Amino acid sequence: MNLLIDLTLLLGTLAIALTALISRSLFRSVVFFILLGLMLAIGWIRLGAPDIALAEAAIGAGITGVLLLDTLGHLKKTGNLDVEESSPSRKRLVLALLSSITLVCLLLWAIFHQPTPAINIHLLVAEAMPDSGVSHPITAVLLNFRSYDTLLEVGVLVLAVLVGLALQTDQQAQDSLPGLPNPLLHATLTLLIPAMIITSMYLLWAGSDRPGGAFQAGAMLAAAFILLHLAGIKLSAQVSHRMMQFGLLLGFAVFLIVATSSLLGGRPLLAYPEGGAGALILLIELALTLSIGLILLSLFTIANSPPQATRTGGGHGH
Amino acid sequence: MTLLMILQSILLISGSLMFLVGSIGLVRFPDTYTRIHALTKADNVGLGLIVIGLIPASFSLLITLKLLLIWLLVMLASALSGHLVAWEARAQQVPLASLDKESQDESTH
Amino acid sequence: MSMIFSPIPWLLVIPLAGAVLTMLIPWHWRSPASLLGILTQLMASLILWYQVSHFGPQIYAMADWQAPLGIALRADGLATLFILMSSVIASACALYAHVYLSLAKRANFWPLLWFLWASLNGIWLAADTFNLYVGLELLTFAAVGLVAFSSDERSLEASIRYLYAALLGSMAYLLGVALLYGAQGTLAMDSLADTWHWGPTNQVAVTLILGGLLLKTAVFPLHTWLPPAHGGALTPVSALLSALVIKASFYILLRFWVEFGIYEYLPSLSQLLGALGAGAIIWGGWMALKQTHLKMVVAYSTVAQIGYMSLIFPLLVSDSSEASLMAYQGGMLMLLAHAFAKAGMFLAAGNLIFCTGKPDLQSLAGMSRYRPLNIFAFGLAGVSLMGLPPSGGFNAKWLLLQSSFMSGQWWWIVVLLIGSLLSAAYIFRVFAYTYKETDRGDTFNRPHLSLELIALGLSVISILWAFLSVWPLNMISLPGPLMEALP
Amino acid sequence: MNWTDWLPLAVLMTSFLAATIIFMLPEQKHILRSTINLGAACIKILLIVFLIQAVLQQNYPEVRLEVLPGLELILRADSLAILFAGLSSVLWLFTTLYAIGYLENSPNRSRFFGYFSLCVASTMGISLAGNLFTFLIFYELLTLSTYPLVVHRGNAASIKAGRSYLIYTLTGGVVLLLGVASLYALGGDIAFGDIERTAELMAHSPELMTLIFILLIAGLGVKAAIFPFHGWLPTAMVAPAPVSALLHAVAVVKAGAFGIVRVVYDVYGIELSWQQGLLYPIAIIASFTILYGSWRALQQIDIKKRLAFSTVSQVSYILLGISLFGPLGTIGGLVHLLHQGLMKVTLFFCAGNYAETLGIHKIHELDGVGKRMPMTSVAFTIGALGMIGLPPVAGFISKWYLGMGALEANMGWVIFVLIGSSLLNAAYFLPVLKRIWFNPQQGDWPHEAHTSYRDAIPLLLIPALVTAAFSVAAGLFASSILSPLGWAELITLREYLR
Amino acid sequence: MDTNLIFTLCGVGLCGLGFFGFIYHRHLLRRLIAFNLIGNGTFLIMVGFAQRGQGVTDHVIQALVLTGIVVAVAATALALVLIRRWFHLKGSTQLPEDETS
Repeated sequence: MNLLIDLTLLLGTLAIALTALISRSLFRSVVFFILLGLMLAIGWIRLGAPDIALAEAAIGAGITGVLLLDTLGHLKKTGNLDVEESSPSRKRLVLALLSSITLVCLLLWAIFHQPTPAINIHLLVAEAMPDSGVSHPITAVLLNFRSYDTLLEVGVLVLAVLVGLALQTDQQAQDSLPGLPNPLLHATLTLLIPAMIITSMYLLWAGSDRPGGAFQAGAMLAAAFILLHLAGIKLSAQVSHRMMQFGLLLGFAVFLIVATSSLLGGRPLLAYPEGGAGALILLIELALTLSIGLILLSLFTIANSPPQATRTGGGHGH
Repeated sequence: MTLLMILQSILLISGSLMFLVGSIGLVRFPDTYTRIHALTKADNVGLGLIVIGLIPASFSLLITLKLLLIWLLVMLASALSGHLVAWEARAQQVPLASLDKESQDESTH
Repeated sequence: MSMIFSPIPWLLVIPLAGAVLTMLIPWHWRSPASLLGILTQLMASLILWYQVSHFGPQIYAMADWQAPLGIALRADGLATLFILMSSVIASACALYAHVYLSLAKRANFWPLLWFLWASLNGIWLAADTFNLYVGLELLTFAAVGLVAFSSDERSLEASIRYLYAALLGSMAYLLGVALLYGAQGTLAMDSLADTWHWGPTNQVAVTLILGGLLLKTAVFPLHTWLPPAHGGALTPVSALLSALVIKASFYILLRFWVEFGIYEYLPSLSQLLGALGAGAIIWGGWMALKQTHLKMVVAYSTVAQIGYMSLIFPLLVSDSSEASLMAYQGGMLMLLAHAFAKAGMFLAAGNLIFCTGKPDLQSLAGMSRYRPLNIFAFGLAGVSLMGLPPSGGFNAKWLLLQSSFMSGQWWWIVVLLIGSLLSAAYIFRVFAYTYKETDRGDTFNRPHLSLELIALGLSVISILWAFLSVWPLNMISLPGPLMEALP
Repeated sequence: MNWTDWLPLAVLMTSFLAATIIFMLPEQKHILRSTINLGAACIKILLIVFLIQAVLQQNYPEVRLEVLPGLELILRADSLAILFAGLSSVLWLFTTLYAIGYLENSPNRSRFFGYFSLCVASTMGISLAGNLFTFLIFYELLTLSTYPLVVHRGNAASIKAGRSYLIYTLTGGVVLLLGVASLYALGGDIAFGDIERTAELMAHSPELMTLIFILLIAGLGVKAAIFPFHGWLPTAMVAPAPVSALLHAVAVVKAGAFGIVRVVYDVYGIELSWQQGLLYPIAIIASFTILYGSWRALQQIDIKKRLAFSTVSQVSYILLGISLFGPLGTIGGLVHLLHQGLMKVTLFFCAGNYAETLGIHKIHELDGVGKRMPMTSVAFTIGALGMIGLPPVAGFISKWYLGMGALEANMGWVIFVLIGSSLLNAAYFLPVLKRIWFNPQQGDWPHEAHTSYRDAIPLLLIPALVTAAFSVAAGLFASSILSPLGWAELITLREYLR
Repeated sequence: MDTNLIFTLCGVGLCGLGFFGFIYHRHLLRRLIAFNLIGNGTFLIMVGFAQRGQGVTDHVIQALVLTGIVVAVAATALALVLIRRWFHLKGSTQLPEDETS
């Protein structure tokens, strides 16, 4: 029975992916791509990875999907959606086919000759769990054992926003998208948004012993923000630019401060003090959730806002 | 197989059927407004049946509440999105499918 | 030695904190704060150099979890040298940018630079395959951001091309890492090396990792994204990209190549990499010769120089351990000399373009007469790139030549020598333009003296390596995982 | 370490520092620049005098720096090094004087004198190099620092000449690099004079060592302008006269010839080279180049071009001397290294004077110039007669020793080469002299400069006269130990006939 | 055939499809979608392959995939910012062909 489900998922996923790739209509491609994310979320459950399923649904399908759809809308508005694409050449087709077939063959060869791993890292995880300050192993890995990776990863998120912001000249770039002045929408949102925020906090809280955590919670928060944004309630208009920036950086900064404070105590970077791990992880996650929510929102609004006027000059200025 | 399980099965199957019906409606109905109708109605009922069918499997109050909450939220969301789509469609003056055309469609069957 | 005195965490924390701070504080405070940060970075690098050369390599367990559960950082001789190198060059480029960019541009430049710097230090020190992935992504984003910085059409196109290539490269790398993890259950480089098992899985993993890194390093024929990105960016950015950023993926490639013993197991692959290097030398040199824009000449020269560095891969494979050591030393010296020379050359080229106001070679006429300091800086860097003595480039080429002789791979000698002639051709072509006399008189702009001096300083260092090469070579030959894995 | 050990480095650094300072000087500071130039030249001569003293006492100052593991940069003053360094430093002084006069009121002097000093610094490095690696470094540095001098004028012709110069010399450099690198790969760091080591290698792998020998000579032969590789020299004539003087008389061609001397005597050893039959081909190529250069010189109508082909021919005398196994041949070759330098620099100075003062570039324009510019013409005559080999000018001594050396080495045919070339020399110089002194002036001078002097201005005239005087003195006082001949004998006795 | 293997194979398929699309297409958005397919495939392989080897649920690799997903969304967003500026400036949805290759 399970095999059947797995196989169905396998075939379904591949079929959807193929459609997303070769569909003539770009809109259809994007929709199928989002659909793929949802299929994969089920797949992740099957793989025993509910955390990833949550993240995939919220971030992979949700945020990425919204970003792509929004870009499509932009293209449509500027009349570029239906611009006839110069169709790829035959040479390209052959090249693409050959290389992807090679890749698949290589991967299959590799996968069917998998040796037994010499190191069983889950044993090490199990052994170290009591000292990690949390009871959910994934949170332990993300925010304790391999917290350095996570620190850099949050850096990547901040950096993406930073690059986006750097490309805007006008600091208060006005949003081109008018909100929907629909009374029912606003009324429902007043109900939905608190529910979303509560869910987000729940996900965050659950992260210490169950699937959930800062990233999923942050994505949830971002979804709420984006909904508000689409409804015409601009967060950037509500708070000052400065506050917004502060919020964006809060998670990274708190993480960094906690990381560095251990140095001052004579311990390695990112090492939590005896017994304080749980509390500090929660603190970091709380800050991260807010920041990730804002970062994902900003990524959406930056892509959304009208680009600056074209300037050709270099950056030389004395 | 207990009676409860039979009941559950019936509920789940009919829920799935409702989804199927909704999907067929989505494909078959002639215009935006009728499609919304098919989608939201059928899906809400389908989800409701499935949720009810799943409740006895847990025997836990918390999970029961969660399942009901899910149903509630999805209903809210689909009602809202259905409304928004229709609203936007009307704003853009998407035409209604004419009755004639509908009858023609039916007659071809 | 207590942990608190180790500069390793500070080498990461300071740039990351610098990035956060420079995003938050007002515009006109960003430069002073950054200059302070640069000073501390230089100091931290020097302390690390002192510690490593006196007390030997350091292992640093992040968050107090030992690898393979946690993430370890390693500062061996090679890593330390690279940290010093990137500190000096990044500082120079930062100072240059401080003068070169307008206040508004500068405000956004600083956080990007700090992220770039953090990721570079992270990569030099990393000893964990997945950590390297995150580091590479951080580096890519910062670099793409810097390329797109001037936000005109050309740089935008270049940055998109760059981003797509880099993303594909990282994904291939990650796929390789996934296979390695599946086969061996660990991500830490040391434990991977200890439990290495040459099965199909590892072979495919290595292929993917190599492919990804070659793409990111812009090894011929995967180099097409590089010239527009490096040639189209703002001058200090071009310098950073060519001098440091491409070195990061090359560095990882080298570490994998040696520490996992790839060169022993797949000798034919090493010849293939060498052949790609040869292709890069010749194609890059030829394309540089055909360019009409100054910065594109310099950018294509980077393609060719990457080729020289790739010759290290076949030359490491040798019966004679002396030849292998020489290849390693020669390759690293080449990388070091190129970093300084290319940074100096890009900055000098930027100055020249600022002087003439036009990016093409034709308008350089009269430069040698009116702006001799810039031409001199360009020339000194050129000497090192051509591999003419006295320069670091020559010493490196000498070592590679010696290594080729000793390992009997004479065909690389031919490549090296043809490459030298080609690079001489495209560099002297630029010179010929600058020596042309014009009758328009001195109507050129005059860059700030500090801009000229920074370019000159970097070029002079690339020359000085001719006399100081023993020092970096001893440094990289300090015992460490890489040295132990050499034959 | 003895204080004299620092002398070689000091000799190198004087011109190097002068170059650095001159680069930094603003264009207008002419007097300061000239002072630095001349001061450095004088200091260098003084330092060379100290070195001569040390070498006479059998003390060979030496500095070393490890640049790569197991590879050293060696600066060492042995007697051969002093020979070349002495020549260069003396000629540098006079060429500098001449150049100051020549470039008066022309632009880009800061750049010119900077590279000029750098050029001399590299020549010093070449002469004082203590192993092939060091030699190679300065040899390439010389290429680099002469390029800006060749293209100095910045017109299309000079840029084209610069390109051809680079193509020849850089390719030569690559061949030389290949030779040196393979020698080092085979035998490690071999200091000059360590010929036992080479003998071992030769015994071990004779074919490879022969191949390396060919590579080295071919690489060096480009700069020494031996027959198939001489093409760059006449083209490079577009450069200003002081550059031609320096390039042809001293720096570049001599660096090549000097390198061949080093390879034959100090790397392979003259006996080994002779035994392996490596010298005979050199003798043949040198003889051919001598005749060919003279033949081509005869066909030129441009003064500087004729002088350039004369150089092609004359430098091969040095190679001929080297290839004659025996003390007399060696002495002949070495002494010609100096003599040719003195005489040819005189000739180029004079050619420059004619061009600067009267705008004369072609030979037929020289008619009657002897009356207008008698002093310059006297100097020119001395140089020309020396080239032909008439006593008492120095050229005679070289040819005499070469002839004796040929007999000693049982290569009698070389005598015929010498006679033939002397005849050709006479054929292309005597008509020129006849035009200068005996033909009447034909119309106006092409482009007469307006100065208060009848002859060339003193800054141009004096260097020419002094070098002419040196050429004669080198012949007249040949028996002194400090004369070129005396020093060449000293070298031969001390180093090569142990 | 266990679940891990099936999803690993699913990952291989996605990687292959994505790689094909990334090379074949010239439209920047399509290439971005293709990149995301490769990404998703890679994540599936990471977890599926590792868990197949380890034989149990592997939390370390799951945590890494979480990191990977976040990085991928950041990359997508960054690419979209650039692409939209490119659309705006050039009115084109693809990059010009290379003159050189």
